[in-house]
Amino acid sequence: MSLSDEVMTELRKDYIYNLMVKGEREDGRAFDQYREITIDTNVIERAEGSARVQLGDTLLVVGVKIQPGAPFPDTPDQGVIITNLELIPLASPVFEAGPPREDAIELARVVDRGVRESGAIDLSKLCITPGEKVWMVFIDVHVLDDGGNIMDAAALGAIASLLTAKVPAKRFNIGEEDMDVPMRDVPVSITAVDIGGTIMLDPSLDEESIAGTKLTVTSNQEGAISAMQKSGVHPLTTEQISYIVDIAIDKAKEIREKFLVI
Amino acid sequence: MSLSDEVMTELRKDYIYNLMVKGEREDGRAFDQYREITIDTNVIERAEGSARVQLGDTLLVVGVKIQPGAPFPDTPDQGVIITNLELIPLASPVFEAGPPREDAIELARVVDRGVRESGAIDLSKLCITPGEKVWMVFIDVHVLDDGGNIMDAAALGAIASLLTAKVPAKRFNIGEEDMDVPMRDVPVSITAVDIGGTIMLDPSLDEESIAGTKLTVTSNQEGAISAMQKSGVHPLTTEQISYIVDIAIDKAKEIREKFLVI
Amino acid sequence: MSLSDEVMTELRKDYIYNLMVKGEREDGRAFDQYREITIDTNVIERAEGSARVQLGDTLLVVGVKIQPGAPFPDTPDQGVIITNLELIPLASPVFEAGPPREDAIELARVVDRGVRESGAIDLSKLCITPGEKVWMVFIDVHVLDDGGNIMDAAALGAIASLLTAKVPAKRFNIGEEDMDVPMRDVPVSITAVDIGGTIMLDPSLDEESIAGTKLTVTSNQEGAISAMQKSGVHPLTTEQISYIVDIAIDKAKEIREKFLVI
Amino acid sequence: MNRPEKLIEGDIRLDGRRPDELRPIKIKVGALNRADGSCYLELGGNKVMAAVYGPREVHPRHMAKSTSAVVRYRYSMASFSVEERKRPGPDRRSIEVSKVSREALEPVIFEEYFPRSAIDIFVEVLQADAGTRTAGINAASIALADAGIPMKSLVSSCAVGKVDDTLVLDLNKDEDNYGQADMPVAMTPDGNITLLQMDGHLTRDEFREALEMAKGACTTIYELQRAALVEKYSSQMEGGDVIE
Amino acid sequence: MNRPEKLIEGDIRLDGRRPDELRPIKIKVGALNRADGSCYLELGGNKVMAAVYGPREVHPRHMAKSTSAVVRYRYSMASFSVEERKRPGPDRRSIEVSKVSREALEPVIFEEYFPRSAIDIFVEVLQADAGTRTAGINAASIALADAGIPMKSLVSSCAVGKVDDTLVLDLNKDEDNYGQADMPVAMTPDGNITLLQMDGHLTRDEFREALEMAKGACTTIYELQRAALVEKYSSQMEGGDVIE
Amino acid sequence: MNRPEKLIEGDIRLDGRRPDELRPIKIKVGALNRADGSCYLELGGNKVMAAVYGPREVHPRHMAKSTSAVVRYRYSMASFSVEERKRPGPDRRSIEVSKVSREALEPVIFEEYFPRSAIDIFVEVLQADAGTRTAGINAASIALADAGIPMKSLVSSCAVGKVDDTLVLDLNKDEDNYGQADMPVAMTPDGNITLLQMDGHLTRDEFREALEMAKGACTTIYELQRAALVEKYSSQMEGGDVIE
Repeated sequence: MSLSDEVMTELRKDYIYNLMVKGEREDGRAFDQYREITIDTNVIERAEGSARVQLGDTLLVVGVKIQPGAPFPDTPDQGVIITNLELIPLASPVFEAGPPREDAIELARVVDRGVRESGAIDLSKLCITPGEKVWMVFIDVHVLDDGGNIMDAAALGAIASLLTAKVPAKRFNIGEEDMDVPMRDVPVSITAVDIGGTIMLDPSLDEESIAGTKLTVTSNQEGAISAMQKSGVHPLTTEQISYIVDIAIDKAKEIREKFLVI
Repeated sequence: MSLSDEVMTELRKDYIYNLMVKGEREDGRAFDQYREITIDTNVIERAEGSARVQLGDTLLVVGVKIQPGAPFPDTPDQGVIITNLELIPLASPVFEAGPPREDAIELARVVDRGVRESGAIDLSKLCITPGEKVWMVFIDVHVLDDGGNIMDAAALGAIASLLTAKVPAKRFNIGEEDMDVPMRDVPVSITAVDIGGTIMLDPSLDEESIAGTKLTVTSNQEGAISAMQKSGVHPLTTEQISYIVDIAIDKAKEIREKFLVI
Repeated sequence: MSLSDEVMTELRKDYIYNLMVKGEREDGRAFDQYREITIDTNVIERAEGSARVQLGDTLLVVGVKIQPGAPFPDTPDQGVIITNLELIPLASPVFEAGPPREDAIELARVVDRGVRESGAIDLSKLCITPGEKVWMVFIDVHVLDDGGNIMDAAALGAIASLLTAKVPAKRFNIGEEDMDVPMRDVPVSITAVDIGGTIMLDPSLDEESIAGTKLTVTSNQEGAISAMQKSGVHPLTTEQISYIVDIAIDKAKEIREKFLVI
Repeated sequence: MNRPEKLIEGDIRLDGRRPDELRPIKIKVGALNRADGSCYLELGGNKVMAAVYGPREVHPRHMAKSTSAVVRYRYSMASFSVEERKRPGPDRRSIEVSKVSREALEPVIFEEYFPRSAIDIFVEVLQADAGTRTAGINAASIALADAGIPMKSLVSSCAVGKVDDTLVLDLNKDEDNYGQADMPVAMTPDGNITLLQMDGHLTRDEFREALEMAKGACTTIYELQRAALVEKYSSQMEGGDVIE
Repeated sequence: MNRPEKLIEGDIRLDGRRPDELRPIKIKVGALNRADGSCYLELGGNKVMAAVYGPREVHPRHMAKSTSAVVRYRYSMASFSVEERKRPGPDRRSIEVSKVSREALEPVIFEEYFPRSAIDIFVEVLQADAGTRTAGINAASIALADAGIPMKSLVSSCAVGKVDDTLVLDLNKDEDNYGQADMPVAMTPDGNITLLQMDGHLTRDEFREALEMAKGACTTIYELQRAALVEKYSSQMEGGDVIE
Repeated sequence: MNRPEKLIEGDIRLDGRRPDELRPIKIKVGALNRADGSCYLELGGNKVMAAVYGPREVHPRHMAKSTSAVVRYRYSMASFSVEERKRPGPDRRSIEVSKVSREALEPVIFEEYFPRSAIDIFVEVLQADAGTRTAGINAASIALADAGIPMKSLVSSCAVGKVDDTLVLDLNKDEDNYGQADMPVAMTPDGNITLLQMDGHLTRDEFREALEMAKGACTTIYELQRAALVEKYSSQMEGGDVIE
């Protein structure tokens, strides 16, 4: 980063901070308001399920591939979920080529836990031959444009892809007909940041860069928490966490009903 | 490279360029003339086939190993060809240790396509049990001395090794007797460079280093083209390409008849 | 290393050298005397065998894991030994994270050869189904504190772990009862260094750092040599080697009887 | 799918095209916010995204050149872009495609304007249907222009192939799998060839004819590339969605 | 082992603990010679060794920060620490655990005192029994103090979980495998949360109660950490053996 | 091949040699053009090529030493050099062989003459038949001389082994596979041991005898090495082909 870049960044941070003090955000949103969301499904023909998610300036594509494979030894009668997310250098000047780093790995694992721990997929229905062959569900998140809050966009894309994905039983001669992925819940992840003591949902790129900490709360249809992840070096108080949990569950419901009706 | 090395290189380039303008090459060859070629086969006892190729100052050894393995899913009744080429640091001060880089990968893939696309090996005859077991032909190119035009030397070594290689059926208890590799064509690669608008075949190391572009044309016994690869950043005109294709096919015939009579 | 560190190191080396000239060592030991040894076995419940070894300031834990796997093609009726040793950065300021480097690989391989070449384990008794399934014995050496002579501590830990390890036949449904690892010898490694022409056993960290060469001699119960390894750039004379071999065999006997009685 | 009996019947290919017909092309210039230049391009069933960053600092430093920019090209296929899931990360094929694609574009970039700088080109294949490298070069060429990188001209790219003994433009997946030859070409508007690869079986005469067909197709593609850029920069339209 | 019918029976857990009871904790400060600070800690069946090096020079250099120290944390499991042998080297789980553990400790370290320096924290899990990351953070916090790194306070860490619809402290392996939720927490003595993760199923109310339980447990652990440090530095006792 | 009933019969080994007999050795000095020094060497069925580059600049820079050259040795086996194809790239065995081989040669190199420089030694095994490391050291020693690297002396290397309770020189593949001990040794002409490894079973007395045998063999090899160098530099003959 050149010196002028650094100066720009500092000015930008001050600007956002000063807005916050006045109760405002750079794009005019309320603190608990999400940017515009667009979800298009079945955008990749080669994938068994796919979704293109635009969340403000953030753009990503999620592709779900499903194929037979061996179960894990400790769950011989359950399908397998494998989630990958790469922060490829096409999507941001700060992303680098090479194997995923800790940020990408954390994002992938939180998306994965959101799907897995909510029991969104009935994995027992993805067993083909117990102990030998099960369906493996690969969720690949391809970030194309980092405009902030990749986390929530990725989680939205994952669940939207799964809701429309087909298990390709025919192609693998494992059944007469392709079936839907056996879904039984629709978890939604909501991410908040703390900027100078103020909690904001769905951080933009600039907000994310000045926030010391993010908290992601994934909740399910009945309003229970399936997964949480604090990320970043600033501590949070019990009160802040409680507050975020409350609005996250409400906001998840709102988004679920608006975008993820099956 | 030290400063004096750089100066030497520049002087050398000027020298070659000035010779070219006078219609000459540093080693006195005609523009379409190859350096001396020596091919010795069966030089490595442990390999199923092998060849030592000396092309001017370039020296390499190709070893062919053949062993049973699984076919590719989309060609269940065909043998498998796998070609490797490493530019090991023993062979040149500019080669580095580590996994193959793009130059080595490109060379390996062009050698591979020359063999594969010419249909030189009848892969259907290398099937042992359809869908389960086929013969895997590993072609490993070991460059020992880089004197320029590794490409053509490697292709020569690959085909010479294959022509004398035996499928080790007995050792693997797969047949009563070892058989020849089922060859049905003898592709030959010819590489040309463009130096200041003049086309030269079989570039020496110095010629290669000042040429902006190489074009490799692999042709088969009947004089048809099996593979082509332009390599390098300088464009070529349609006329140049047409000219190279013509002389490459003729030159391939000449070399095939002289060195690769079965 | 800062300048003052370097100066300290130099002073330290001089100190040790001057002591040696007077026939002394920094910790008051005789040249052929080992530091205090403590071996505790079965310290890791999850491992099939384990040992914690303290050799002077050096601390390491060896864990033995045993599980079924495929035999090597050339020894279809023999169990498999796989030895790993990592010099993790927790154990010393000079160790780095990442895949094992040559020092760690050499240590692991010398530990491995000590066990293997002495025939300490009767590998034929670790065959389950010839050509298909055998017991694989993983010996993992985890160095926690590098106080010098990791080599001998690791070898001690490996053999102590093996002597108390159980083959987990029940857990893998391969037999009615867990059995001991079929041991038939107790090799012990003794390492000597040459400092200014004087041979010292069991080098401390400082001694190791100024010694040009180490020689490790592993000998078995009957006093025969099973493995040797010279490590380091200084040559040794025939006489030095002969002398080390003699005292190593005697010292091994002493340590074996004191610490490794079955 | 098994090999169809005929790939071309009465001058009409399986997907309804004539031998010298390209697949439909859709171009969106400036599809991304973060990149300095970008282009989303569909070529039949291929969906590719190209992004350009630069000129910018070179990391790692030792890769910098003192008299010109270093141009880097990373071609990559999404794991879900093909029928059988692809393992993430570069393989030997993508390394070769990246190399020849970079060499296809370098001749038109004024690299000497930006010593000690990097110009990074990234091409992601989101959906593959034969022809991804040519689609990628076409998109990357536009993304370079969109990033304001000084260029002598655009580069246009297209493959010619042979199926059922007939030369055809712009092979689709089945034609690629079951055809007799595939020859990707890239060129400048004035006819300089910057990429040429071939595998399969072509006689000398077929080769010459194929090269002429490629030239014609590249001219067509060039016009589409130019039009897309003109549209973007004249009207500053608010474009449709990417990856529809 | 198959799932036990009941994980908790009449307010008593399978290992005899009450729901709000921690497993036994054993701490040895300064367990290693080479490290600048170290701590060996047992939490039930978990055996972890933490070592701290620093402040020291940063390698590779380009990772250094000009206005503060760079803190690094490497959590690693010995291959023999678990039932099924683990392949050596970092996996995705250990990379994530390293990241959140580092972030759990950074808030209390005066990083700005040591610009251009590195503070390296290494945690090796020698035996695992659920709760290795919390055991590691507790040990690392002590090792930092033992190394003399200036800190605002210690950090204490504990997990709360749900088994058989009951909230319980500090899950053991069976409770982790067959339970309904696991929530590791780390905090400072004044109640600031520096690590929070959760997976499973918790209602809002359960979550609030769980957080309170974690707070209480962290206070208990803090006292044990403090006592161990005081003991070491007041008496300079010659401690018992590590990994007994 | 199964184990032969006897590896030695009436003082004659399976390949016709007496116990103290080396396999035939063929040496070609200066076998390569690009390298600063090189040597192709055959030892029975072993075919190895050694090349030396240097003194030259060190890459990466941080490996340079301020008061002496850094010597590097890369021993590598061609994938076709053995019966079962070897995967390309270094494995643990080749890393260890590289280390001990480097240490076998460093004592004779005047490293202090070339601070901040690298001397790179590369040994490629083209065909393996037991004894590749000793063949490699013998070839590398000559290649160093051919490169004009100042050396105190050459280094010569040979293995001694035990088969059928008899000590034998220079084991071949079968003797290595089915023998009782293998002990590679390298030494200077004045009898300083620069490499010593052993595995198998040797009594103290056998070991002493084996070391004496190795000394004798190394003297023989030294004479061959010297003769090859003298021949090259006295007559500048045009040598025969490599890898015949």
